[in-house]
Amino acid sequence: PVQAQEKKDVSLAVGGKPLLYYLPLTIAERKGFFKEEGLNVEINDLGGGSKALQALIGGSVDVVTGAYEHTLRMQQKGQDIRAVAELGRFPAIVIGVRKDLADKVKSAKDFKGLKIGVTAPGSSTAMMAQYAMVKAGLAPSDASIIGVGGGASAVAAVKQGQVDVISHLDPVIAKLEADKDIVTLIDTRTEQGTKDLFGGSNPAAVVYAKTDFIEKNPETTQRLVNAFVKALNWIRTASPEEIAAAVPDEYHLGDKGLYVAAVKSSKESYSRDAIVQKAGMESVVGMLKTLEPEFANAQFDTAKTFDPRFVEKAQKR
Amino acid sequence: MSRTFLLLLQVLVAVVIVLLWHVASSTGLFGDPKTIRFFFSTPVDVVTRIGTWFAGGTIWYHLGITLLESALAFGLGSVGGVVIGFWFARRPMLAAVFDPYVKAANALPRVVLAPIFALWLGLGIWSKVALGITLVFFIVFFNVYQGVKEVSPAVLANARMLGMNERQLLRHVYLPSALSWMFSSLHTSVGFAVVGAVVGEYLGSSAGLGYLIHQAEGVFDVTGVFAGMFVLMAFVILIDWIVTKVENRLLIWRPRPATAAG
Amino acid sequence: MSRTFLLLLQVLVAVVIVLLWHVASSTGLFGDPKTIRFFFSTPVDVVTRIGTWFAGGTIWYHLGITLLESALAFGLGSVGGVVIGFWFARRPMLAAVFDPYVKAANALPRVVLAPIFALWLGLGIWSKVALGITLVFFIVFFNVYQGVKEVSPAVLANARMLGMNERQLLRHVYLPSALSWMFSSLHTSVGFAVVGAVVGEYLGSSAGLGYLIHQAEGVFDVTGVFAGMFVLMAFVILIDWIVTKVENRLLIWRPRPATAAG
Amino acid sequence: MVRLALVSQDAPGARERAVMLDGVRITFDLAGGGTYEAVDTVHLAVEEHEFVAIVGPTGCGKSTLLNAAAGLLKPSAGTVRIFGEPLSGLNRRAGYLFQQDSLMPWKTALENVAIGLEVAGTPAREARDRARDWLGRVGLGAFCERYPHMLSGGQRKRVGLAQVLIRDPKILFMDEPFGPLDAQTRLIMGDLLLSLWSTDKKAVMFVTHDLEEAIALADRVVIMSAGPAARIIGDYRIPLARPRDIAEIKLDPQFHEAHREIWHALKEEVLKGYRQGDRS
Amino acid sequence: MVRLALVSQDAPGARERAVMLDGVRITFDLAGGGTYEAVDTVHLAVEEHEFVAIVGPTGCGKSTLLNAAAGLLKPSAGTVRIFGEPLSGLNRRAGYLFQQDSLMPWKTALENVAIGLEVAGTPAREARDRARDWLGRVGLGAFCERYPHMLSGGQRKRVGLAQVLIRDPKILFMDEPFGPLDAQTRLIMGDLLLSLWSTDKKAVMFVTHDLEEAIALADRVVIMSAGPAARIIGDYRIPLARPRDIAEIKLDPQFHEAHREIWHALKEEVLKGYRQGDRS
Ligand SMILES: Nc1ncnc2c1ncn2[C@@H]1O[C@H](COP(=O)(O)OP(=O)(O)OP(=O)(O)O)[C@@H](O)[C@H]1O
Ligand SMILES: Nc1ncnc2c1ncn2[C@@H]1O[C@H](COP(=O)(O)OP(=O)(O)OP(=O)(O)O)[C@@H](O)[C@H]1O
Ligand SMILES: [Mg+2]
Ligand SMILES: [Mg+2]
Repeated sequence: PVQAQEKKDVSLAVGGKPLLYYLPLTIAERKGFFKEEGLNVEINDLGGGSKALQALIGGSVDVVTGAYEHTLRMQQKGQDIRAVAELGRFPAIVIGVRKDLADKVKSAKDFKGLKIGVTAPGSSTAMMAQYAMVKAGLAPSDASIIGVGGGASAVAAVKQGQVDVISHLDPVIAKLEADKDIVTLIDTRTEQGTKDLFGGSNPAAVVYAKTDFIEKNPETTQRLVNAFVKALNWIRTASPEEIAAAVPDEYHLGDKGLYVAAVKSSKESYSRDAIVQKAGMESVVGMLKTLEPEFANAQFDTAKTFDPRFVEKAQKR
Repeated sequence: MSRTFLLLLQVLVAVVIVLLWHVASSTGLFGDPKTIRFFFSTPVDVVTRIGTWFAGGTIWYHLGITLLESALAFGLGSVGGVVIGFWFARRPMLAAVFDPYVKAANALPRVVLAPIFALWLGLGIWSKVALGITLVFFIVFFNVYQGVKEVSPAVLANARMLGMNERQLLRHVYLPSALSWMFSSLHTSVGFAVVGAVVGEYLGSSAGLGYLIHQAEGVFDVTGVFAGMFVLMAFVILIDWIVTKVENRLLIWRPRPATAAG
Repeated sequence: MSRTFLLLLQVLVAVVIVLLWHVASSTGLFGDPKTIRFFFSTPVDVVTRIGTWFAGGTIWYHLGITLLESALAFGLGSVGGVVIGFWFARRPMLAAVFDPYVKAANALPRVVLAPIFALWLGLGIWSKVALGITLVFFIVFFNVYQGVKEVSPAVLANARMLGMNERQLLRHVYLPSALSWMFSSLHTSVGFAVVGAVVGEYLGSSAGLGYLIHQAEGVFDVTGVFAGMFVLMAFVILIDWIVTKVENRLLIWRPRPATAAG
Repeated sequence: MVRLALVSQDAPGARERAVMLDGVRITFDLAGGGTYEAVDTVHLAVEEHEFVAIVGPTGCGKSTLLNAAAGLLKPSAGTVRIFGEPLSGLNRRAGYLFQQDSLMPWKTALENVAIGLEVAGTPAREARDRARDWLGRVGLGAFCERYPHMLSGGQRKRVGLAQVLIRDPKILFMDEPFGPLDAQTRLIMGDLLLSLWSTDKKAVMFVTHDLEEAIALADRVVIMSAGPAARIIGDYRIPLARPRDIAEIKLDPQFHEAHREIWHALKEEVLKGYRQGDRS
Repeated sequence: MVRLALVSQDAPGARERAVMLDGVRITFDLAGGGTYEAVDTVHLAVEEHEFVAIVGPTGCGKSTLLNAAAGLLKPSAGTVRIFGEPLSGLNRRAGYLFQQDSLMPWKTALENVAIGLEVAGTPAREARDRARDWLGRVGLGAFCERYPHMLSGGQRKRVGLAQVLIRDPKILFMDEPFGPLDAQTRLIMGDLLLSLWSTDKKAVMFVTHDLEEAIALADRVVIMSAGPAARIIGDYRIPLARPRDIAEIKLDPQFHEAHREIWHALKEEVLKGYRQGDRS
């Protein structure tokens, strides 16, 4: 029986909507999947993933598309937040080294004393770079972490040689690859790269909301998840060119070819079934425990970070 | 100097800047034009983009939002600055006690405040207005505070002897005397009001010029960034022109540089 | 009013604020304390964190970087503002031509400029200094520009008749006359210099208070954010105190509120 | 002419005193530290409806004394009494025409004159009408709409005069009100002042450098010694009859006698003050 | 005493003219639109080593005329010639003592006086020494370190006097220089001025409201009519011998004759000006 819809207007926050990381959101919006579900979604673009989360906690928005890791962190802060659908199964972060250093720096082992550019200190790009170093037997503080921002400034930092290594996302990586400025060392946009680093999948972007909201608005949540599942399915079957055609022209990085190439390399990272795998959760928990001393002895209840009911229902249709 | 000549010179400056930009982004004179285009776009592209925006009409909506936010920030911030500035200037005790706190508050990085405003005021226009106010307020406040203290002692003594009470002194002496200070700060703060609104939008919103610029920045759409900035500038010049008109009207009593009629 | 009494009152204000904060973050009086803690942390935690920072000693390095950046931004920005302000005020033609461009430049959102500065000046301290300068410069500039125009016509005419050339007028008339305007703008811009530096660090850097705050923010460590802000504020109050000292020294000639000795 | 004993007004049964400076001393703090004793222990009483002129060498402390009586300056010692009550804060019953320019530059002549009435609650229209009338009386009917910087020195002074007189205060302090006026205009303004003063009980303290003017206008002429630590060194009652025609009074032999005597006393003081200025 | 024909100085062989106002007219723009014709077609020549006093009713345009001669105000018509050359821009050979306060408030009395020498390149130490000396001459030796707001009106004026005189300009414009001074100090300052003037060839234009002072000091007394459109309506040569003792000269019968004649001419004008002020 179709339940009555509790809420028609939903406000959603995202930290950097045009990023490929959040492609399913743009597709759901542009392809009209929200509308099909009878939802009116207002998308607020915030300065970063953490700002989006703050907006959720503060009650300014209902749902967020953001990193899965947030749900774990919030659990430690006593905030009850749950993911309802997975959008990206791999982090889609790439660690590359500047071309002129490529013959010296072959893996994370060689990062000692280098300058690593990340989107921002404390962000997931920074954490992944540090995680790679820890796995390679170094300490997280053996390299200096430099925030270089998200857009053109990150490209500038590499081009001008101000950082030696960069841990970043598309489109910065796509641009640097296209200009042949970096050599990729670790590529978590692919299954292989993610497996090499984490030993399995590692959930990245998810849709999450306060548990309160989910409980009070099950039908609205269901419809949201339906829309995202539709978008994921659409992405799986579409060609990179079709995807490029579906997003606004402004997203094309000033060069459609570049965008298509970026989509192609990221395509594998989008979630297949929108379900966060148990192994993936453990992998993220492992990373947190490794990198953050305050979490080293913390107890995480991963079952409380993801609510699979909605996805399962959506898949059944 | 005639108005047309002045205008001509002003346009000339713009032409020179655009020309330099054009040369830099299309020839190798100032470095690799491809890199320059990546960071600065080209004048033609930017103009085309602005044209498309205005032709398409969606820009009006964003412009309207930003305008509203800036106007509110400017209005509330400067009224607040004027009122508190006067109040502090007339209550030296109060001013002395709160002085360090005002100074400290002025040093808070507004970017960090954004989440707090979002918490209190939501993601609608009010959090942006608040951000704008935090910039405008301090600029106006410090100037008004100083302006009130600069009142000529002779004029003040005379006004007091004429029987003015505190309120009348404010209206007839302090306010007119501090006007040029106020206007000086208003010229600065027109720009800052817009900056506040745009930064607020940039940090989190669903509409406005800052939103457009942020969108464009994330995907290397420098053309969009510059187009947004130019629209913004045009629009600040407009507001400032209005402020100047009001200023000239209110400060009509001032001696102009002494020359007799021709 | 004695200095001790004043200090007492000032401390009282701080105590009240901290108390309110403490109550808000530990009881349900102002809403859910968990949410309040999420956004504001608690006084005890913040103090503990600041203690740890200073005990650990690493904070000095970050503080030093930020101090250096702010001082450079403040120094260069205000010298620039003073020089250009004077220059424009004394060359009305020049001022008229560039007026719209200055106003427009003042309206550029500094956050958007950050990548361009990073491109030109790298990720070291200079891009942060540049960002600070773009804030300080305009505040000082507009005030100096106005301050020069406010010189008493009688004093100016007298000075000219005494044979002063343009440079001497600047030194003996315009500069001292505009001093109170300058200092007013300096009080505002001390804060803004720091804001510029911190925002610059926030947008991309490897050290400084802004870096610390940003890092804390990324991992939802509000305690760190607030600890950073408090260190920042303490430090601005200090710089401002120095500015005030210099001001009092330089403006010794002003009439104080008229009272004879007791 | 009667040379009065200093502070001779202590006699009982005297008219009520409008202004009473009782042992007033004024010391200024100097910027570089140190103090400057401007006025030393002055006793001076001005009765209701008395016109007192104060003359003295430049820089002796005349303006300072008026400032103290107006409540703008707190004496370092002594008290100021206004109609018997010790003054604290501003003297609200007095009008004060300052020595230096003090019109509000952002108001026209008319607005400057009208403001005193307006702040006291007179409706704006009536205040303006009366102000226009007053500007006419000081010879500036055609200059109502001028801002102060568009007026000559003497015109500004006259606007100031109208500004003070229109409020009709019980006590008038005037610090060289006719300084920048030509002789003829001085006479006209003097007449104006006297006629106002005589129709209404007003106490006037009038500072001037023109001894003839002082004698022609005043009931008493007070002479101050040269500073620092200026004191009152002469207090002369002027026995000329009222009403006076100040243009013609100079022909009166009594006038001449008064003038000669006071002039003599004054001259000494001025020379003394002049020499004193040279010492450090 | 010789009543001069207006602009009678056109005769050839005359001494070189320091200041020559040739058909100068001055019209002000008013804030609300409209204009005010202050001075109408004035011809006036001041020769080297000539002391010209200008008297006239308040607001007639005396200060305006000095401003034009100093190059601070561009005449609407006519030319100003300084030593034969048309003046454009500031009159660099003149010193000007303004009617209103115009000391630099951020400089002490000493610094204010010394600055004129310093900007001309005198070493600071020497400039200060000479300034201290000058302050002594105007009776303010003890007030060197005072900022202007700590001085009385008359003291400020005297600092201004020293400020102008120390530079020893070839042409002196003085606008009511002795206004806020007592009679005795006036005499002393007048003596000072005359002695400076006579040791050195100086052209002086001296505005005053005190006709006696004008006659005592000047070679010529020029009378202006009341404004608007003020003109020169009298130009009297004073035949008193030099050097003069200005304290005693008032006893000279020639002085009295001159005074009576000029006073008569002036009185009419003042009354006219007074009535005119009433018209719109
Ligand atoms: N703020 C002050 N600080 C120090 N000294 C002052 C201050 N104000 C006035 N004086 C001194 O006090 C003395 C008296 O000043 P006051 O203005 O009363 O003189 P005055 O009699 O009005 O002289 P004048 O006729 O020149 O106006 C002067 O010597 C003056 O230098
Ligand atoms: N800026 C101005 N705009 C309009 N009118 C002015 C301006 N300056 C002066 N006037 C007018 O010009 C006339 C002459 O002024 P001026 O100051 O020369 O008079 P004055 O002869 O010096 O008078 P006083 O003896 O009172 O100083 C006055 O009527 C005055 O109102
Ligand atoms: Mg005085
Ligand atoms: Mg004058």
